[in-house]
Formats: sequence, structure tokens, C-alpha cells
Amino acid sequence: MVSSENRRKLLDISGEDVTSCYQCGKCSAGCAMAAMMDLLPHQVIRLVQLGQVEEALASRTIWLCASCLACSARCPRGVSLPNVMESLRVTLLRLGGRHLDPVRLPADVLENAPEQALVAGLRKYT
Amino acid sequence: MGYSYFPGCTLRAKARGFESSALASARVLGIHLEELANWQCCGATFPLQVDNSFPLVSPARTLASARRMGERLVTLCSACYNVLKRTNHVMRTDADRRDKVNAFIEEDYRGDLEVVHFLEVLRDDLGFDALARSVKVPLSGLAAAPYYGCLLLRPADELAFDDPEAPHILEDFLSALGCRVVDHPYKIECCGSYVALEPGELASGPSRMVVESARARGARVIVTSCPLCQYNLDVSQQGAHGRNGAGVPVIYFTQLLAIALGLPEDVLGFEGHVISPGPLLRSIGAMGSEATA
Amino acid sequence: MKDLLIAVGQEGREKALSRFLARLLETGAVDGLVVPAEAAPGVITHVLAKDPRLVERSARPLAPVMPLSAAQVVSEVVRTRPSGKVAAVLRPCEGRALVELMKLKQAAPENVVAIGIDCAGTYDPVAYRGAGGNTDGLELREACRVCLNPAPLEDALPGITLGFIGLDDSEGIFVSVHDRLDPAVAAVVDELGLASGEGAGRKRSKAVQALVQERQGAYDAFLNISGISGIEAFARELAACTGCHNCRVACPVCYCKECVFDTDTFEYETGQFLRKAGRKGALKMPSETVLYHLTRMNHMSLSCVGCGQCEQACPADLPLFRLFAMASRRTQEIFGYVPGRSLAEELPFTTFREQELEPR
Amino acid sequence: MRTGVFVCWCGLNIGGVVDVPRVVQEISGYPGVARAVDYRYMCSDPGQQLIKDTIREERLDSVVIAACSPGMHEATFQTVAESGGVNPYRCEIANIREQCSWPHQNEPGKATRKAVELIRAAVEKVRGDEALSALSIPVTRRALVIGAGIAGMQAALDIAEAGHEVVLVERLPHIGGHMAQLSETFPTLDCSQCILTPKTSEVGRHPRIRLVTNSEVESVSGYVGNFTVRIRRRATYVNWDLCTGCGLCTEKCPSKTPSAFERGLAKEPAVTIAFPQAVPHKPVIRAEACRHLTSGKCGVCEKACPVGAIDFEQQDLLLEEKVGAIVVATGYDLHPKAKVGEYGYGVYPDVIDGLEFERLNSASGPTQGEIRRPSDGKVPKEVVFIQCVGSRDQENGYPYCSKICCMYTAKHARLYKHKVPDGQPYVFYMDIRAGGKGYEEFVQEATDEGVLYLRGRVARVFQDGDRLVVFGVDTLSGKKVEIHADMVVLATAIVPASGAKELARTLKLATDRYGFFSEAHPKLRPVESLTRGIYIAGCAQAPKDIPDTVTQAGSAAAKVLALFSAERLSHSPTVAAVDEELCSGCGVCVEACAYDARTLDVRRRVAVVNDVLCEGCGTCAVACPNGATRQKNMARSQVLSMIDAVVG
Repeated sequence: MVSSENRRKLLDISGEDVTSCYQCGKCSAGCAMAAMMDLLPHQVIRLVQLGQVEEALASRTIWLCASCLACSARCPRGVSLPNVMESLRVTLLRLGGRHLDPVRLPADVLENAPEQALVAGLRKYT
Repeated sequence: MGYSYFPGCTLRAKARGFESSALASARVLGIHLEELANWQCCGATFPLQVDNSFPLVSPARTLASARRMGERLVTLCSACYNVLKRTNHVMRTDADRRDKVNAFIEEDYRGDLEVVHFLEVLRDDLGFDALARSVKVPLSGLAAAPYYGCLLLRPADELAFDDPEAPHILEDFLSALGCRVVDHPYKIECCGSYVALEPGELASGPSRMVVESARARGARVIVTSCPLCQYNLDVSQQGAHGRNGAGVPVIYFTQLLAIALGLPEDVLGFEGHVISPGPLLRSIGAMGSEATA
Repeated sequence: MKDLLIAVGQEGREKALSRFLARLLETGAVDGLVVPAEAAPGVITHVLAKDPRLVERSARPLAPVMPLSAAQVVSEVVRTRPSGKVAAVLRPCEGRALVELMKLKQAAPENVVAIGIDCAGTYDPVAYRGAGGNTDGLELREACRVCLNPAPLEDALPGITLGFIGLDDSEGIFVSVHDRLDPAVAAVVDELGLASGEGAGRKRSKAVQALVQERQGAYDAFLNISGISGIEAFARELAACTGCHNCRVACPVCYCKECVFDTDTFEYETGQFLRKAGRKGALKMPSETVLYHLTRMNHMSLSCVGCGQCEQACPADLPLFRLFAMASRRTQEIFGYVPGRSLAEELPFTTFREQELEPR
Repeated sequence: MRTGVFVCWCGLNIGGVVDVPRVVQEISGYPGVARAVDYRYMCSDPGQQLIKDTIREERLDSVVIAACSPGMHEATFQTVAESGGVNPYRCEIANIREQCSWPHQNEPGKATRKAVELIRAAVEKVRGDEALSALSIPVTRRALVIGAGIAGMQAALDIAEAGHEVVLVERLPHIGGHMAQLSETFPTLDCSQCILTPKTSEVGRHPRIRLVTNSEVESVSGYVGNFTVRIRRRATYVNWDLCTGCGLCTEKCPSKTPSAFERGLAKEPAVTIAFPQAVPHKPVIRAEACRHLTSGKCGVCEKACPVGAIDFEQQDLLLEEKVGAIVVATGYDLHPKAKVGEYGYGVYPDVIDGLEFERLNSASGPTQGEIRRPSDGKVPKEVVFIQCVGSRDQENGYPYCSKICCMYTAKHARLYKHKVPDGQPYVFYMDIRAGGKGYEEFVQEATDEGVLYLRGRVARVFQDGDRLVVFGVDTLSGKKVEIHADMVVLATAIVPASGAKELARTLKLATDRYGFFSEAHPKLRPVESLTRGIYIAGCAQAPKDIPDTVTQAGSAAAKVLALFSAERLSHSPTVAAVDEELCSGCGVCVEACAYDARTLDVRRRVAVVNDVLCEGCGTCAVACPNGATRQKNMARSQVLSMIDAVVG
């Protein structure tokens, strides 16, 4: 179902009005993580435009976005996609869930990963 | 040249060599880095939600206390640089969020601090020419690939660090040390960042692309300023190239700097690498044979 | 700039000055000299002098009254293109007003040798005359008490500055010669073989600074206590206006040949008067007095040098200096404009800059 | 004083909000109003007749029309008033539509009151209006055309053919503009030079066209019908009167540097004729590249020239021309290379722009028309074309569409396919905009011929060995696309020609935020500038293709010819005037005037108005402190009574 209310909720979190996106795909074209994504970044934005947020929330893409900003740096319409991805993650996380359970992280990761990775990851995933 | 200095968590733990090599080099170069008292973690990632300013509190507190010490704050870690500089931008330009955060930390900080990366200090205050003159052990012949990743470059309008599509500060730095710079297209592509925590080595794909792009162009070492990039690029080489095999070591720019300045090897801190830099550096005579690797 | 010193002997400062001024006429370096002179005890008037002996005898360059701004006098003499060179002794406010008039093409700069002179303040001319030229017991005019420009702005016009603030007679009179001073006049100064005035100059600058600092507080307090705000308060302050337009006549920068308020624009038909009266129930007569002052403020506040001549001329004792000071401080601040600072500085309302109204 | 008031309903535009009958009733009793009437459409023929009849019946001496904006119908009603017997300058408009019914449509009561007040003010104004007659000014029937691309040439030819002289100024040494650089043109694929050269040679030999190349307009003064133009003809260092165009000098010249005409893809001698068909077919010496002019050595050309035409001492020449009308046809440039970092434009030799591709395609170009890539001369087998580079990109370029790229990219891809049948062209596009006669069919044929269209933008291009890696996307399939190409062609944005901003300042013309010249009205006056007598044609106004450019150029010429059709022009008499008795000669009005219509008479010490330059804007009257300047039919007394009428 197309819903403008869903779109506005995300706008409050992200500060990004995705209506200006004209689906040129430049974000997806330059996304380093695109190969692993089930939906390309521009498709996630399209779903948000349509307010079909459920589908976006169910996508792996939002957890694969590494906030590298390559997309927003080149976006001709000035859309900060990473903010939108974060708003989708946060929508789920604020419901009380978490995407990643710290205690179930593999031992070698816990042992070897830099603190920066753990802090950043837990910030984004829990 | 005096600055206040923010180390960040990782440099006090997994990336000790990054800091020890930097501090030792700074001393030799006459750059005085005064560590902030009572600093706290910057949060490692800049919050992208505008309806929640809480994650800005910690970096803002750091900035406010740094402002009391002087006008410029130096970071080494790309992530700290990114988070502190972006937070500073918010405090400078977004009155609403500034007031909110200030109310919480009981400060009246207005973003009038300059957050600089150690590379910028070397370039702008010391000068790469002067740096080149300080080199004791020229690294001539070492084919080094710079790797910027994301956090130093984007968003370009806030960080204003270098040309976001064609940066060259690391290249200039490496040239000053006498390296042969290996240009490669993936130097500005993302390594996968915190997606490293996701099960299934999802981040290793992008990292492998980066390493491959450098290796294929003849790089024998990849140079970074981000502990997470270092980790991702290094770990992605597990298996395929094998420990001490044909892999490309990934090291911090300050480690190369310390070597070039002829500093003792105990400041390098090359522990815990998947691809050890030791054999390579020994092979070019940049490190003595007894050094720990 | 060249800094020199005129020695003051037994005859006192004013005579030493007069002799210096007479010298300019004597050598023919200038064709005339505008200077205050004493016509009768307590009666000071400007003269355009040709005879150096008269200058030596009765010039009063330090006269503590300003019946008329010298800017107006000079403008009247040198309005047209060069056909003679006139030196003029100018108080700081007079010099600044003259610069504004020059911008408005009411005085030809090439005709004038400006002789700026420090100002110790002036008294009400009527009171001064009443006291027979004795200033004991008289109070300086309000405009002078809060004046922030007791010393001439030396860069405004290429002339000579004569200074004595902070210097006593034994120290002499400080002379600053502008680099682009008319060569004939500069030669006269050279011939006098004056001593270097650097030390005295420094002492005077400090004294001027201290004086300005002291007055700044008085000036701010003066504007703050007035508390006039809004059109009603404004109209109340002006209620006693008789529409004599003396303020306009006395204002050194009000330059129109004929004021719009003297034209038929405001010659209403009886019916118009009655309609206006009908709207409010009664019409204050003479009418449009508030509009008159607002219009003058609109035209002149950017160039207002704060000399207070308007208030001095007002038979109804309206606080005109205060009202103009309040308005002009605001408008001049907006454009970062200082009237009389430099001939090169354009009048703000003849120029347009995109960001000129943005807060600075 | 007998004023008639005519209140228009404008259908529901006014009548739907304002209570028109009530307005008529209230205004009827106002002093001086002889009669007030309303009508549904006052601008219609019956409405106009109503005005004329009423003027006669009521013996009116002035009229007030309460209707729409004077910008819309003032001229209409002035004509009506005049034909009814009232001086047209005693006809005033009360704008009760744009200034009343439209903005206050939710407050009909207040709107009605305001309408009455506006009409009262207009009645007060008309009371003070003098009966004026239009000023008459002479016309110099000679035109200046700036820029000799296809737009400027077309305009010049049309004007000259109609019998008037034209001065055609071109910055480059030759005429023809960008069209001379093109290989083929869409949608017919005919050779650009073949259709261009008849025009260039006609311009070159036309008896009424004075061609001034290698020149720029330095200053313009005057006004419609009477412009004085100063033109700087830069030194060519070749005496064209002696030169036969034999080309010996260019053959012998040892100094070769990149050619601007070839977009840097080939080198040319310092003394050069840009291309074989150039008109005038005379060489120029490019001073910055010439060894003799830079170092005093060489001078080979001077020795080679059989007629002694080389003249190293030649100086710039200043020409002065009197013209009555000006056509601005300065054309376009392409988006600067430095600004597209992610595509390596300006860094990688095989990333080129559309005009460079045209040169590669051109028979007279650096590869004699064979598609060979710049880096190594190999024939590229995979070519990626990227549209909208800098266009439709508000963040990193320009928000507008450059209009011609869809078409020329399709043309490029097809020409490439024709010449390299086993090659593969790819086109990254966002939308295909092919509105135009035969355009859509042309694009469809491209796909039929094997051009692969991918719907999406490209994020990055980088060099990998001798190939270029293109990171793109196909949003239709939702797939990220990576293409390893031999050459990349960018359809870069069209931007105003360099120097257009300076020319706009010289001509005192408005430009839009991108620097394109502004037209007087985007729909109804698309070739006129806001300055009377100055017209705009071609890409100087906005990106457009050749047919549109030629059409607009013809239209500009028609406007010039209409202007030239009269002996004299009329100019509104509602200009400023100076009361010399009151004027203090302060010169404030001179500074305030935006039209250079005022000067100071130094001798008499009064300000003077040049009537025909005065646009009647009133700024001077406001700036004048004592009302020595007044605006005819907008006297201070009029304004004050208008204010009284509104507040009273």
C-alpha cells in the first residue's frame, strides 16, 4: 500500500525528504556493498517514496549500508541516503530489537577486531 | 607547533602501534601533541539521525574541553577525525542542536575549534618538503598504495580534507618519505566498515577488491589511517594469500613515517597483523633483521 | 603626514595661530581665508579675510561659539569650479560637514585648503554674547559635551591640522601637514622652519583618545536616557514645533536650494486641510511638522555630523540634536558609514551593494 | 474634471471576489467622478466600445480603468481612451486583480473595500495627470549582431536580405560557431559542414553584412534606435587585405600547439586557419603560441609569405559603429572539465566530451573521420556514452536539462555503430527527451541498430590498464552494471559562452542564475530582452538545437525589421523632469539612475534628463531631496493625494 505517512515518519528521523529523488541510480552505481544487497539503494529509496516501508525494513540492504557516503557525495538531488538507511535501521531498533547480539559474535572477531569496529557496529546494529 | 591531541579508544588498544609510531615521530619533528585530559570515546561513527542528538554529547564534550586547551585539536584515527569534525560542524552551524547538546553537557561551546588530522599537520604546518628533509631512512623503492577509505574524505563539504574523487595528500606524504606511490582506483572505495561484524564475512568482498586493486598494480604495502580499514583489508587476505604468503601488508601511515625517520623499532608495534609487514620491510632494508614482526 | 610644532609665546595660543594664518594670506599661497572673528565683545562671526593684518588683529580661530557652521560659509564661497583658493579654519564637525557637502557637489574640493583645528567645545552664542564674551559660569552645549570627535579627521581633506588637546602653551601647537597639501601652502609651512612635533603629536593623540573614551560613556548614557521610541513619542517630542524651519537653515548638510517644504507640494487647498482635520478630529497647525522632521532625518541622517546646530537654532528648544543623534547612529551603523571620514567614501544612498542591509 | 471609472469583472477573476456593483456605487459619488460603470470583460470589443461611448456621452476628460495589471492591458486602454478623445496619458489603471482579488480571494469584504480605495487613488492620480504626447526618436536602420554562429548568421542574413546593413561581430577569427565543429546533424544525419557552408559563404560575401571577426564588443551606449558600439578587433598579425589565404605560412610555421577548434585532439601551427571551409579564409597568428611574438625569434612565416602580409607590429583596432538594434547570439560552451572528478574527465585521455567526439567523427578532423581513441589511436570496440553530465544535477552541476544531449548522444552512438559495425555502444540515460519532428524515430532507430540503452547514471569511471572501468546501474533491471570500455563519451552540460556575463554587463542585460540571457517574457516575448532594441537568439538564451536556434534567430530578425519599419520611434512621455530653479546640482540622481539617463550640467550646476534613455522608473525622483526632480504624471502632490485617498 502506498503511504505518505510512513514516508513522513522516516523524514522525522532522517531529516531527508526522499521525494526529490528521481531514481537515476547513481547511488547504486557507486555502492561498494551493492553486490551483497537484495535491494539496491535507489530501490530502497523508491520504496520509501511509496511509503512501502515494510519491504524496505525487511531488506538486508539497510544492514549492509556501511555509511560510507559515496552515494550522497555524488547524488545529483542532494539526498543523503545513509541518513535514510539509518532511519530504517533505527525504526526497527527503536522497537526494542537488535540486529546483532554481541555475545554471539565469533571469538576471533571479539579478539581481533579493533575497538572502533565494535563500538561502531554496536551503535548501528543494537 | 603545539596542539591538543585526541587519541581515541582503538589507539589505546588494538592499534597501539599507530599511536606510538605517531607520537615518537611527532617528537622528532618538533610537533607537540598535548593529550586531552579526561577524553572519552567519540562514538566511532557519526550519528545520522537528526531527531536524536544524544550521540553528539560525547564528541561535543571532547570538543568543548579541547577548546579550553587551545584552538586546534589533532586526531590520528580517521573515524575520530570524521566524528569530531562533523560534530564540530553541527555545533558551529545548527543552533537548535547546539543548544540542546550544550544544555546537556552544561557548556556553551559554539564550534570554534579546528579539528585537524595529523596528516594535515604534516602537510600544512610542517610541510612535506620539510618532512622529506627529515627522512633518515628513505623508503626508495617501496611500492606503497595509499588507501583513504571514506572517513577522511566524505562528506567533502564538511571535512574539506582533500579532493573527494582524486585525493592526493597520502600520495604526497608517501612521496616525501621516498616511496614509489602506487595509484589505484579503489583507494576511495569503502572497505565495508562495521559490516565486518555481520556474520558471513560480508565486508570482505569490498575489502578484497581494494587489496586486489592495489596488489594488481604492484603495491607491496597498503597505507591507511583508519584502524577499521586496516583490520578489514588485512583480514580479507586470510586464507587466499595465507599468513606470510603473497599478501600485501596493511600499515598505518605513521608506522612508515617512524621507519623513515629512523626511529627505533619498538615504536612500530607491528603485532597482530594477518599479513606481517616485517618480512617486507626487512627485505628492503628498512627494518633490522632482529625486529619483532 | 609631517608633524611639526608652532611655538606659543607670551601672546598666547590664539594669537600664535592667527599669525600663522595671516602668513598664508601674506605669501599669497591662498586667495582668502575663512575664519571666525570678533565683531564686538562677545559677538563672533565668520569672515572671508583678504587682509593678513586684519587676521592678525581680530581673527578668533579658537572662538568658543559656533553661530553658523563654517561648512555652510565655505560652501557658499567655493561652490563653483576653481577661480580662487580659499583656506578655511574648520572645527572637526565643520570639516566633516564640508566633506559631506563636497560629496553633494556643494563645494569644490580643489578650491579649499582645509585647516582643521582641535575643538574645546562651544557655548550657546546668545549666552556668550550676553556675558560679553566671558565664559565663566557658562556650560558647554550638550552636543559638545558628548562630542566624540574633538579632533579633526586628518585624512578627510588634504590640508593642515592644528592641535592642542593635551598640550599646554609651553609645549606649543601641534601641526600635522597632509602629504597632498597644496604645494604653495606646504612651501609656506616649510619656510617657517618649524620644529618636529612628533613628541607633542603622540602626547596629543593620547589625550584625544582619553577624552573620547571619557565621552563615549556620556554619549551612550545620553542616548539611553532619552528613551524616545516609536512615532507617538517622536511626535510628542516635536509637538512644540512652530514650523519655522530654522533647524534646516542652521543644518550644515541640508543643502537644497529650496526645500520641498517650501514648495507647492505642501500648499494644500482648504478642502484638503479640512479633510485631514476631519480624519483626526483636529489638525495640528502648522501641519506636517512631524513629516518635515522625518523627511529631514530621512535625507540627512546619514550625513549628520552631530554638530547640534539644529538644536541651537530652535526657538522652541526641541531636542533635535538628541533625535538626530539617535537616528543617525542607527543609519550610519547599518552602512558602516562615517560622515566626513573620506571624500572617496560614497554616500550610501547613491550606491547599492547586495548585502548592505544584512546584519553585520 | 470629469473622470469616468470603468470597473471590469474579468469574469470571475475579479467579480468572483470583489463586489463589483457595490464598488461602482461607492465610487460614483467620489469627487470628480462623472460616471462609473462595470462590465464583464472590459478588454473585449464591446467593453472597449462602452468606454468610448461613455467618454462621448459624459464628455469625459480622463478615465480610470479598474481591471488587471497595467502590464497586461495599459496599452489597450490607452488606445481606447485616445480613440474616444481622451489623452492616453490621462488614462490610469487601478489594478484590482493582481493587487486585490487574487491575493485576497478569501476575504471578499476587505477585497471590495480595497478595490474602492485603489480606484480612489487612481482617480486622485488622474486628477493630476497632464495631457502628454509621446516622445519621438529617430532610428538608425542598421543592426549589430554579436556572435556569428548559426544563430547570429541567420539573424544577420535575414536582416541584410530585407535591405538593412548589419555589423556582425565574432570573437573567433572565423564564423560558423560550434556548428562548424559538428560532423553530422540529427535527425537526418546530413553533414554539418555541407549545410553550414552555404550560410557562411553567403554571410562572407553579402554586400550588406560587415563581418568583423577576431573581435569583441567593448562598450555600448545609447538607446533603442540609437546605439553607439565600440568594437575591439584584436590584432591578427596578418594583413588580411594583402593575404590571399594561400596557407604557405601555416605550412611553414614550426610552432605547433593544441588546437581549440579540434578541442585539443590535434595540434595546429601558431599561424593558422582553423578549418578548410573557414570564412574568412585568412590566417591569424595566435600570439601566445607564436615564437616570434613570445621570444622575438623565428619569423619563418614572414619569410614564407609571398605577398608580405605578415605584420608582427599589428595593433588592436577600435571600431565605432552606430546601430539601431542589437541581436545577442553568443552561443554556448560545455561544462568545464575540472568539475566532473568522478568520471576522470580531463584526467583520462579516453574520457571525452560530445564536441570532441564530433571532431573524431569529422572528415576534416584529427582522425579524418575514423573513430580512433585519443590515447593510442586504437579503434574502440566498446564505447560508453553518458548523458546528463552536469545537467539535471543541482548538487554538482546545473539543475536544468541541456536539451540536445539525448539527440546528439543517439546520433553519436549510431554514427559510431555505422563506422565500427562490430563495436558496441552503450548509452546511460535518465529519460530520453526526443520531442521534435523525427526525433523519437531517430532514437528508436538507434536501438534497432544495436545501441544498448541502460537506464541509470554512472557513479564512477576509472582507468584500468588500457581500458576504462565504468560503474553504472540499470535501474530497469535493478542491477549494478560494470562495463570495461575503450572510450567514454560524456554529454556534458551546455553552459553560457565564456564572457557572456561580461557582455551582459556591457549591454546592461539581465541574465538568469546560470548566466543565460533573460528574455522579456518566457512565453510571449521569448526573443526580446528587457532593454528595448536588444534581442536574443540561440543558446545565449537557453540550450537549444539547430532548428530551434534558426527559428529564434529568424524571429529576432523579424523584431529588428519591425523596429526598422518606422522612420521614428515613439517613447513614453512619462519620464523624469528637472525643475532647474530647485535643483542644487548635487548629482545624487545621476548616481541613482540605472539607465544612464541623467547627467550633471557642470556649468549651470543642474541635473539634466535624457528623455529617451529615461525609463520612467522614478528612482531619481525619490533620491532627489527637494523634489527638483519630478516624474511626469507622478508628481509628489499626486502621490500624496493618492495616499490621502487610500487612508482617508
